Amino acid sequence: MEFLADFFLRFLVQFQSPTLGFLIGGMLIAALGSNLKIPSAIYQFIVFMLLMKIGLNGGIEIREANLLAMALPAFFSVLIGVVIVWLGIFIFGLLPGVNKADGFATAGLFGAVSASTLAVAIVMLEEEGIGFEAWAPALYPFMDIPALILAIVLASIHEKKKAGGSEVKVEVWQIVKESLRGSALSALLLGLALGLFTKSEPILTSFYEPLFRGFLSILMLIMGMEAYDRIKELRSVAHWYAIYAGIAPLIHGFIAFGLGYIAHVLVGFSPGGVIILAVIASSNSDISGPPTLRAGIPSANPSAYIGASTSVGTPVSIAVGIPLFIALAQLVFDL
Amino acid sequence: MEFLADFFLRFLVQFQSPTLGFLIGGMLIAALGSNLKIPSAIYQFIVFMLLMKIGLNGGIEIREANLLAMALPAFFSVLIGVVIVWLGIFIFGLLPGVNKADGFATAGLFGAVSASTLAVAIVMLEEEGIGFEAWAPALYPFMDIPALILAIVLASIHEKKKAGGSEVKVEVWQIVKESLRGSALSALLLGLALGLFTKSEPILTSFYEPLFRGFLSILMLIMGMEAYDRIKELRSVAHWYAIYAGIAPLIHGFIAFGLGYIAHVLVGFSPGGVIILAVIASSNSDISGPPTLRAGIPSANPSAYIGASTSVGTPVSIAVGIPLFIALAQLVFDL
Amino acid sequence: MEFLADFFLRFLVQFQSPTLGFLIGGMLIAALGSNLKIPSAIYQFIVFMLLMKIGLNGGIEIREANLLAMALPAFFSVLIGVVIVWLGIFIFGLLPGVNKADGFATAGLFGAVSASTLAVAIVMLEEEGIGFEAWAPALYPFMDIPALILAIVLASIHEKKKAGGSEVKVEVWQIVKESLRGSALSALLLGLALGLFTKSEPILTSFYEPLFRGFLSILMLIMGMEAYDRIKELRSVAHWYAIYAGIAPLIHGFIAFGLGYIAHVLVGFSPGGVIILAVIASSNSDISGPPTLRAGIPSANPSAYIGASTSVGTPVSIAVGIPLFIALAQLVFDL
Amino acid sequence: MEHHPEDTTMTFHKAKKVVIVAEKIIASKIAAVIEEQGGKGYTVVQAGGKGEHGSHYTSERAAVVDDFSTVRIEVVVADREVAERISKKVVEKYFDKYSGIVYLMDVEIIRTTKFSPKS
Amino acid sequence: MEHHPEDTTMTFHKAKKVVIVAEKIIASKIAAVIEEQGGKGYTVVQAGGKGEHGSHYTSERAAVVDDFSTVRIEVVVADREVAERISKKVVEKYFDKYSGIVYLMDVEIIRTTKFSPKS
Amino acid sequence: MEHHPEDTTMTFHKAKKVVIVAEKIIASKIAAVIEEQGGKGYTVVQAGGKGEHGSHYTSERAAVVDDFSTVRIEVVVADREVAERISKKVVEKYFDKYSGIVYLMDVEIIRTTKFSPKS
Ligand SMILES: Nc1ncnc2c1ncn2[C@@H]1O[C@H](COP(=O)(O)O)[C@@H](O)[C@H]1O
Ligand SMILES: Nc1ncnc2c1ncn2[C@@H]1O[C@H](COP(=O)(O)O)[C@@H](O)[C@H]1O
Ligand SMILES: Nc1ncnc2c1ncn2[C@@H]1O[C@H](COP(=O)(O)O)[C@@H](O)[C@H]1O
Ligand code: NA
Ligand code: NA
Ligand code: NA
Repeated sequence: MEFLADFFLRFLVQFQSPTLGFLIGGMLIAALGSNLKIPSAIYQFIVFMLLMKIGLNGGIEIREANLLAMALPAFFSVLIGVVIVWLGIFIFGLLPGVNKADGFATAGLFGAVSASTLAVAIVMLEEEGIGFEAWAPALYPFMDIPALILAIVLASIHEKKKAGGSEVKVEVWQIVKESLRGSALSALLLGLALGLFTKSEPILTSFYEPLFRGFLSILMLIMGMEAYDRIKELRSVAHWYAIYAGIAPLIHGFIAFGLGYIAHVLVGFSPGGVIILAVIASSNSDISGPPTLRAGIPSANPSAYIGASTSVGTPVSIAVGIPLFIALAQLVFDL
Repeated sequence: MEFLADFFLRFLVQFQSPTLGFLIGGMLIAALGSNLKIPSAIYQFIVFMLLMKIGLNGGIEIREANLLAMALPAFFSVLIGVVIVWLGIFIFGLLPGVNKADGFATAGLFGAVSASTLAVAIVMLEEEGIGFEAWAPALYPFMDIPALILAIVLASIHEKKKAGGSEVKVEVWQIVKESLRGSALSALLLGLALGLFTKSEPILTSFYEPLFRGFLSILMLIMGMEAYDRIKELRSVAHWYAIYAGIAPLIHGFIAFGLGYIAHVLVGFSPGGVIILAVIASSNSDISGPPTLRAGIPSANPSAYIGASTSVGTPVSIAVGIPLFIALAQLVFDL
Repeated sequence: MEFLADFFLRFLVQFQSPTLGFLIGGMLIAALGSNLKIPSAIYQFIVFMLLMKIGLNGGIEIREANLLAMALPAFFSVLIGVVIVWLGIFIFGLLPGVNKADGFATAGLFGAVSASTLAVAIVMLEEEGIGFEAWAPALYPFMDIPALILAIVLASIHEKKKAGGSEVKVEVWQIVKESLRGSALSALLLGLALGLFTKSEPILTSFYEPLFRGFLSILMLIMGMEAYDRIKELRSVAHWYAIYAGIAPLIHGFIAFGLGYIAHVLVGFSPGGVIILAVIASSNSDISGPPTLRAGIPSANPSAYIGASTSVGTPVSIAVGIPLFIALAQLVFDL
Repeated sequence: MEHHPEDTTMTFHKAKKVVIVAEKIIASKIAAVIEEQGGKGYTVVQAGGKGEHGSHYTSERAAVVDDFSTVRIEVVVADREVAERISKKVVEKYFDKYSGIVYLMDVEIIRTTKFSPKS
Repeated sequence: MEHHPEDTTMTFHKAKKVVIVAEKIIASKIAAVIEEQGGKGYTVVQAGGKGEHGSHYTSERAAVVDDFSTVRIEVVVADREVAERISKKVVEKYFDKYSGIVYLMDVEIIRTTKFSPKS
Repeated sequence: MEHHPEDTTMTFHKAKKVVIVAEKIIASKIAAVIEEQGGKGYTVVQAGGKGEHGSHYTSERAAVVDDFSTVRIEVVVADREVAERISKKVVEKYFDKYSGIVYLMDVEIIRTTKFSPKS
């Protein structure tokens, strides 16, 4: 009971967070037909800045971290990515009126990870004063890549079978490369490397860090506007996608929270790390996932999976998921 | 005499203000044929950042403001917007060689408000240490929207009459909506709402505020370059537009200053607020006004009204108007 | 020996500098096929910000500088620009398989100056705590313009002779104007003027300065990516360009260092100033030079000179040249 | 999946293309005219240029009034009638007051159903 | 340099142009098809528009998924055969799954060697 | 204002279009040639592409040397002579040294005066 009260309080308070405020504000002005637009160049730059900051930060702190402790959470990340995709495909298989290919792609997108959602979680944890392992954001690719690969591989097998072919050859390595080359993962990994190998503290604290929250606020505004704009696309497809997108992020987060808890007990994974793990599981890819899936599962209709993710999944995992997992952690770990 | 001396001193000193320096610098390098260009995406982002900062700031401080005090200044703002348009149309009606539609549109543009000029005024007041009501920048739409509506409505009536039609139906609500949806007003109002309803102080002070003056300097550079570039367009139309654009901003500012003074006496409107009111009256719309008028009075020639505003009106209201109204306030209110 | 040891130490340490790290990181991710891209608008804005900062800074400090002291270094700058171009043309004349026009253009580009390399040098000197004359960055145009003019004039004479014409008329003044109007020099000179004539300290310290290093890091990333991307173009032309581009920057730097030393002895030119002089000589133009040469020597193949400069010359002058000249100065001037 | 039996029979059919250059500000209205008159799709690119009414910049460079830059819209239709209707309607409705041009061209298409009104 | 003896003999030759509007994500694959089928060059512009599969925004405005905006590719070839091969191959390989259109046009060129396969 | 008596008589007239793809750096010179030879207007779009002289990126992505990206210029003229003159002049003056292509197309226009030299 106390947990529920705590959660609702936190939930209500979070609506006063400017981060969420900008997200909702973006939806609102889009709904009111505003002509405000943030140019594409600015959006791309903001995403770069956020990921570079997360990467540099991680890289700098990883220097003195015990990376062995990362093994189990990394393994769990892979596991979660795989489970989410299986689960998604299974669920969509049960639903009527859902195109097979669309189901594979949507499951893959929800198994993959959103850099923006991760950035919001980091800000929220900082605001709450909850620490986490410096390498926790680096769990991102461990969940993202297996999820995308699995979804594409299964879709290809399915397609081949349907076409009557017998031998199935999917270029897994190709998908891994594509993922790592995507603009989001590239920026994150480049930041990690620069943080690890160069004396980048001054540039991090004087440039990337002070701009982080501000740029995140603008990113939320953009995502809010886009969430609204894509609702009509979502309407043109089966409503199952919207329902899945509203519930799955929370279930995925809970699964990850559970595994994170096990890692806490076994190898001392921090409460903040558990929250990060839950959030990345709960998140669904917005930058790199869609083009990878469009290329990998071309027969899937992008309106279905992008609409579900942008208009429902991401707002839910940011506005409901993050405060929920923080409240849960405060209860469980007695923070 | 002392007032004149004070004004000229202030006027000369202001040429050392970097804000004005960037404006003049922009004109100069455009005149010298420089290839320097600030990309469109950056310009749009800068305008967004400035308006968001003004909005957030206003929203935060309005929380504990007595909004009743805003009633009279807001009413005066509407009145000023209407008077400027009537006056403009009357003047252009007297001038030979001026196309009717062009006169309506120019009057409307000079009745409307420039967000950039408002931003300069805010910086100048801060530099002079003159305070103003937090809600003063929110007077903007109260003057802007009625001016645009009146100009478009009168132009439509005129057109209909000319075409021999009898019943005149102008969609006023449509124009109001268009204005509020324009990128400038959207950003300002969104900022106000976020400032009012979210805990946005940290993001304001850590991000939007520190970048304000710097971005304003770049905006001035862009406006200076554009002012020069459009002079040749202005030359292609009757020179009355240039003459109007050189004088009207100051007259409009004086009218507003007078009404602001009355509000000072009646409801204690602050001297800084009076200056803001004079500056927004003196300013002429650069971002939202032109497209609204292009759509609303399609038969007017954009070279006439945009040339007059960009090349003459805005430089005059920034470089002459603002220091003039500050000097006047210092004399009148004995600051 | 001690010098060599010192240099190698410094050289190795510099690989930990984030500035160089971003350059190498950019090459690396381009080589790995990353899809990360920094939008063109951001690149143009960053270049503007860096040059405006250098200009404002120079302008502010020049106010109380003794400009007479600038005479000799400025004269040497002109001399160096001219010598580099003559030398380059002489060398390319000896090499087999090198198109004449390409040789002129490449020599001109390496005589001209890179604003980005200059920005890196300024940051490195600040990090090392080595002071320099405020006007030192203003030596840029004294070397840049004569080099471009000479290369274009000589190429035109050569072309005319080949075509059998006798009278040769090259519009030198046209080339000077084109150079000064280029976006890089415009921004630098505008900054200088604003720094000199307006009270721009607050805006410099609150906006342009804090963003300087951060933006430089992103510029290095862009230049690294572009360096890699253009290697294949370079491969399509004679390999002499690459060899020249690898060696010439260091030779040019040494020549300038020698002349700078003479200026040190004669008029007290500071050690930091000598380093700046060596770096601008070592640098090769990346922003304004290429379009000026494309217009001035249209028969030259841009892949030759741009490839040589972007893929080899600039990385060498930044990663090898700058630490080399700093180490040399520390030895020579006993810093 | 690589080979379709009907590929060998892919043939080209005569069709018409309408090209419209107009101010960005009326782009959505022109799109409405296109759909209204039976166009099934259109392609838009950002443009600049010069004409009777002076220069229009491309929106690449900062311009205080971005909305006055132009767009180039092209519509491919299977039926000449539809092309003519679109052209005339646009000229009639907008080009006495707004800048712009319209012209028609001959094209050859493969998949005719993509370019015919939903009948 | 201003005057070439052959200028007076510059004549125009019939040739074909293929226009392809497609999702940016497959642009490089389409470029490969063009080169494979004998196209010697192509011009690409960023586009937006509307068709069967809904609207595609231009990439000017921030869109979380930029790669789904479209490009307009045009290829001029001296030989009708090549133009037809490119068109058919693109339709066959991509347009059952990806959005897009292809059409052909007549053009006249001066320098024919620029548009003929390297034979 | 919605109805013009001459609408019903709007007819289409044969005309020519010149398309030029060239380096941005000479765009303004090409515009001068167009006006000099009698073109009354032109439309420019930012382009990228590939040809004999390698790839040109679109200016969307940061390139240290932006001026080498290309533009696509199109000019509609009522008179075939003018179109030919523009094409030849551009090829003659620029295309031995700069990258680029030119081609002509047939178009049909409504308002012929917009496309005829101010005579
Ligand atoms: N003759 C022409 N050829 C190609 N484009 C043209 C021509 N005339 C006008 N345009 C385009 O149409 C726009 C508006 O033309 P106008 O209404 O004549 O000012 C110009 O900015 C050009 O982009
Ligand atoms: N009839 C048409 N005329 C011109 N462009 C079209 C047409 N139909 C489709 N397109 C373009 O092709 C893209 C994809 O079309 P679709 O596959 O029909 O969705 C659209 O976004 C348009 O840019
Ligand atoms: N065959 C072609 N079809 C369409 N565009 C071409 C063709 N050849 C060249 N281009 C365009 O013209 C530009 C310069 O061509 P080039 O001079 O051949 O390098 C290229 O970047 C392309 O945009
Ligand atoms: Na996920
Ligand atoms: Na006004
Ligand atoms: Na040099």
